[in-house]
Amino acid sequence: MSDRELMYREALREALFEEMELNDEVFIIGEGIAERGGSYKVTEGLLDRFGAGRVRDTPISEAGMIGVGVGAAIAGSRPIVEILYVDFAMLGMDMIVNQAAKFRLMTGGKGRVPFILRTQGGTGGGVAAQHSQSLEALFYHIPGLRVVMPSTPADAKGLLKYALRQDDPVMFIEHKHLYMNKGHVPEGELIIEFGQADIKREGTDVTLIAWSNMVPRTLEAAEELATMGISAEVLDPRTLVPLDREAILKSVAKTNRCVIVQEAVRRGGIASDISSIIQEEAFYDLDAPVQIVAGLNTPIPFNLVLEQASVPQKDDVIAAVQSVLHVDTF
Amino acid sequence: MSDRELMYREALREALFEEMELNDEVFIIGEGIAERGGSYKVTEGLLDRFGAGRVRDTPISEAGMIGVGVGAAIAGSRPIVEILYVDFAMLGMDMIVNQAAKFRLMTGGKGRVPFILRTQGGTGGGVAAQHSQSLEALFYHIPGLRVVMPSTPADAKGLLKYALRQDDPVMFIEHKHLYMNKGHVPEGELIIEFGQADIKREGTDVTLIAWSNMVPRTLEAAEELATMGISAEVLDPRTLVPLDREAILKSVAKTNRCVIVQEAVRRGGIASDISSIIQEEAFYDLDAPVQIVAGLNTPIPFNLVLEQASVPQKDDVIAAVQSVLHVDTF
Amino acid sequence: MAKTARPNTPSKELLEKLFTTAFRIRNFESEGIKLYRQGLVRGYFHPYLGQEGIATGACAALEDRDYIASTHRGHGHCIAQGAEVGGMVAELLQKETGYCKGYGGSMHIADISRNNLGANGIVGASTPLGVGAAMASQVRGSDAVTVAFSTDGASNNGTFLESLNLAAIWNLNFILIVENNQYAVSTKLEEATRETELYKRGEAIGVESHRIDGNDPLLVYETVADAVKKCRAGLGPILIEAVTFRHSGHHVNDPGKYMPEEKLAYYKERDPVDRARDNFISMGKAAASEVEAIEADIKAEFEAAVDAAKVAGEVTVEDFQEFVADY
Amino acid sequence: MAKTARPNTPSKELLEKLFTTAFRIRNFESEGIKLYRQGLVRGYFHPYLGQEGIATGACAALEDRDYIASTHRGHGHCIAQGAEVGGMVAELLQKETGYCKGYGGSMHIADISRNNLGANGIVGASTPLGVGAAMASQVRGSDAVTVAFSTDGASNNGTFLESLNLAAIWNLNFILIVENNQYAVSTKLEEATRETELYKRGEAIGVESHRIDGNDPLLVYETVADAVKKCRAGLGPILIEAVTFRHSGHHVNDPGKYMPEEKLAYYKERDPVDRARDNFISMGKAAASEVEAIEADIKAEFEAAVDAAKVAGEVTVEDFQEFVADY
Ligand SMILES: Cc1ncc(C[n+]2csc(CCOP(=O)(O)OP(=O)(O)O)c2C)c(N)n1
Ligand SMILES: Cc1ncc(C[n+]2csc(CCOP(=O)(O)OP(=O)(O)O)c2C)c(N)n1
Ligand SMILES: [Mg+2]
Ligand SMILES: [Mg+2]
Repeated sequence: MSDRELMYREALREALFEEMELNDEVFIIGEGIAERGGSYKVTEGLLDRFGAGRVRDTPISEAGMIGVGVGAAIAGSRPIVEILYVDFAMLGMDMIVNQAAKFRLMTGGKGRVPFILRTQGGTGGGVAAQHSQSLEALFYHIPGLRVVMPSTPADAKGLLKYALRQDDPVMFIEHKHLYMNKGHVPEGELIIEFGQADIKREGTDVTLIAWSNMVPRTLEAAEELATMGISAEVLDPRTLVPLDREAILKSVAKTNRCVIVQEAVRRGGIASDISSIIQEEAFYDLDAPVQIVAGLNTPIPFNLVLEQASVPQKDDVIAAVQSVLHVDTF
Repeated sequence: MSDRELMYREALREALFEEMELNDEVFIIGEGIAERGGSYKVTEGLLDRFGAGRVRDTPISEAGMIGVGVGAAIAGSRPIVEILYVDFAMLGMDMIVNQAAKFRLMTGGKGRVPFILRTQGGTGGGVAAQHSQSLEALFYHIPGLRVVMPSTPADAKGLLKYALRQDDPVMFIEHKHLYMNKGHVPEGELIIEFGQADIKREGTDVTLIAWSNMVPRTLEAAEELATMGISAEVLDPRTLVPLDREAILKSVAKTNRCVIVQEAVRRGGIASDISSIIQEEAFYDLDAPVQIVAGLNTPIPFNLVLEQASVPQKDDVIAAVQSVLHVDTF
Repeated sequence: MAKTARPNTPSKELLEKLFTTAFRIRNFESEGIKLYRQGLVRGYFHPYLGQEGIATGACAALEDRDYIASTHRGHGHCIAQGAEVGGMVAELLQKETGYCKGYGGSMHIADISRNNLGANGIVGASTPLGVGAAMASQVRGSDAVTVAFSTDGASNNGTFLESLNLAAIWNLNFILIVENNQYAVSTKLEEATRETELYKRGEAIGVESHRIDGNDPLLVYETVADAVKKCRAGLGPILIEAVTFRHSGHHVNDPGKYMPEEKLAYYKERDPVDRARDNFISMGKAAASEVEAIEADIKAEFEAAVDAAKVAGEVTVEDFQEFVADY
Repeated sequence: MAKTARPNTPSKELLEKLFTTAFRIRNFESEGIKLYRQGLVRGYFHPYLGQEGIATGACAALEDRDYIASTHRGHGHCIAQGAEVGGMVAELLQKETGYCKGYGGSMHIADISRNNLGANGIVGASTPLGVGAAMASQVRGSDAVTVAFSTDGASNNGTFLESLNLAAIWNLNFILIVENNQYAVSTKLEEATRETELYKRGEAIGVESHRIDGNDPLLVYETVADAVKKCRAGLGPILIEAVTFRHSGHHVNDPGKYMPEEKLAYYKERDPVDRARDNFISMGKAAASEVEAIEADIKAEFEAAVDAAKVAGEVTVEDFQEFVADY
């Protein structure tokens, strides 16, 4: 029982089933999510179980869909709007930035917006510049939003369930590469509060911070580093907002070295922000500068070789770790 | 003659007049920019001089306006789209992020997008959460865009003229507080290339990096610091993309201490990125951690006292400088 | 598609309500502008002067469970939906006792407790937000109706098409009121679109749509009441284009010189507050003394609100920092 | 508002062009799908099978100076606008010799040199981009026309309203062709909107609008030719809703089970490529041998393109890094 393995997408679906069962205010809308069950099959079966009132297909109207979700949340529902690719969230950016994120403050706290935007991002399989972006940094910079990026099936389930029980707008960003990944998901209630990083692997020589699809990749790098006698700790913040600063600073205080691995482009990414926090608050803990391994500053090209060259690979992580470990011998 | 003083808005207008005179492909559209001359009078007189073909008022259709500008640029024009508040650029975010920024790469370099989005941001006078944002970090994170934020009349003129002669999409972000500021603008041709920081004040003890409306505020702080015997260098990158990393690293190598002053909220701002660059590339030059003075992580409230408390003030800069100067005595 | 027939004789109670609301809005705006000129109100202030008939008539047709969504010109909607002038004045004066603790101001004013989704600084935002509230009602099996107040300017924005279309395919209890005051700041509607009869955009996507005189509070009431009835019977959404005109510039500091004098005179002749008063007197057989008493009460209420707001507590930076600690 | 009258007898040259283009698209898609199934093409591939009549007819009505803007289903537009199959196949195969150096792929394919603003992965984007090109032409005093190909799905997106309205107020030389294939992936148009006659949305904002059979290449040609003439005379923009149907699923890997068989059969009976061929033979008096020669040439051209692409140079990471150095 406790060895139950689920795919990431199955874990998400389970969270949706459980929460929709518990709370009639939860509903979900999106393109092709009802009859077709969604492009990644996350919403399969929901229509049959909860009916066409609470599970609805939409036209291609991202701004409208997001706006409707935000309005419904203000009116007390717990809507989930699925946007096929995070790239398309740009069409509803006004509703995210100027409405969802602002409403609570603009009403002096009297209004809340328990709205969830579920989407997926990242590179994969040559879907090119408009379907491959990692845009979490855009939401991270907007106060009032929560930014959640689970890397494992269990995290996906627990965080989605928590998202549906708290009162602020959540950008829940999945990754196209993770849906088929399997992992242990305990039976029964599983709720993961926001703001709690998870140490995916313990280590003593260097802290590797990664989220979403970079977590499995970084864990692979850590395995290989282990064979080289390097003990890497892998920390997954799981939620970027709120960010578990304490866990990060604690790990860095232990290892004195840090590499941040991010699929998004280097310039202006969340890694830069985490790096700036570490150096402001743990400057004297550091034996080497924090290194960032991130995407190239480029839109993602179609060509698969270039696509791969545009985002961090296992070897990039290993090279960065070697560099922070040897840097003080320069 | 060489002592000629212009207001920021006059300098912008002069740039527009000169470039529209020189190049028939330059045109400008926006809400109330033609007959009314624009909310900040930047476009006053353009309609009379260049006619209704090249100076057009638009309906309230931000996404459409930006899209039309991008399409016109692809077709070889040099359009300027004025968006009243940078906050409203969120309505056209898809066209900025998924079209303007991507087109050159998606066409293998065969297409270019010499599109300019002129807008203004920042706090001022209680215009509240949806009219006060500093959103440059969002554009900074999207490869393919140029991000320009002049702080003086001369920079405004020279950079806008350069923007109209290069071939990539430019987010040209003015500040509502700067339009009436006066400054020296030389007669005759004035072109400022992108990627060249300007040292607005020389100093030896600490490097202060600031842009847009934070430049005059930081200069005031520097003056006051001077009376306390502290020599602050004030560096204005002027263009955030491309960023003059060399100038920044050179200044920090000289002063060994750095404070970055940013009106935008702290989390995920450009200051974090600059900080991460400095610590990655100049770790051993630093005698103290880079400090960031930035906006609170909050939407801007209406109340004027709170508005002021939400963004960096002169005293915040002074306090930060004192802290980086004394920090190594801890 | 103008509606003209008067289905029932209106009750005196209704006529009194319409007049009271219209006058309360008129007084709030005229006096509010004075406060602005005294420097007591900052930021933007878009007066609803001249358009009072629309909010007044529409909200009178709603029940407590119904929702509204409002615009940047939102004081009138807020008042018509039952907000108290005290909380509104305090909000404009940035006080802690304001509806939004002074964090919102004119452009975001709302009494959330009265199912008002708020004024909004983004032109066009009221429509999707309102459709969202209507969707929430439908999902929870309520027959509550949502009225989104919107504008001629917003009709050229993509949100108009997207959200009204969503309301249509889902048969939501949603009423979109397009307040066509014929201008967006200084831009004439004829310059913003070829087809200035905006209700046609509803028809083109299969939505029952009407165009009415927005300066007639009773007609607005009747049209909206009818639309509410249809919505509750599952026949929503419905679009109502209410033609009107501002009595002043776009915002307090706009002299509005671009507005032709004859046109202004024409609409002032059809002043919605005067009409509400006339109706109250003629159809409601109200005595002059009744009218005077109402007006006096409303004026006193406003003055009391100002007095209270002036001495109300200031918000503090410490409270604010605590408020945003989890941002 | 369907158009039916045939104004002139079409020339053999025109009929040959229509057939050649339609067949080239058909062959490109059928053979391209095979390459996809062999694993030689990656990413998305949205076949234009069944819709060839629209791009074929429309682009035949354009001059060299005119522009087009295209969709995610863009191979047909690219071919009809004169792109060479060699550069297109190479693009799909991610080769340096591709029109976009292999950086773009199917969803961004374009021969920019032929005034094609490109295929686009964002549904709805072709309309504003196309209006922009039309605006550029107007500003520079050119009478060039821009045709934006768009979709039924995009008609429910805000860009539709905003950009067509801009084209209208500025009388741009802009033609919006809504390819109504009645589906957006598996979502039926009737589920996406109440009013499935999409041309009415153009009329509602004062734009001359037509609805025609998109499977009739000659009718498409005539309608677009007429619209082009009107545009050049200052009477633009014009909307043309061209009704059609896909012959396959939404993309290569979609079996399209949701498409009713009878409907598919109905439209296959009205196959645009067959019609172009029939017209060429019957109206153009083309001999069977002429037709065969054209088909054989087109097939050979495609095969040569595949052979060339297979041996063409690979893009290198070094070149790419240099390309993006200033990003
Ligand atoms: C999306 C957006 N664009 C521009 C503005 C700036 N703006 C504020 S009010 C206004 C005019 C609005 O006209 P209309 O929508 O007709 O409403 P009215 O002011 O006439 O009530 C404009 C352009 C805005 N607030 N939001
Ligand atoms: C803005 C946006 N939303 C969603 C998608 C995902 N998507 C790609 S094609 C498609 C269906 C498009 O249908 P339609 O617009 O009718 O064009 P068709 O595929 O029928 O040619 C969808 C939903 C997208 N590419 N862009
Ligand atoms: Mg108006
Ligand atoms: Mg379709």
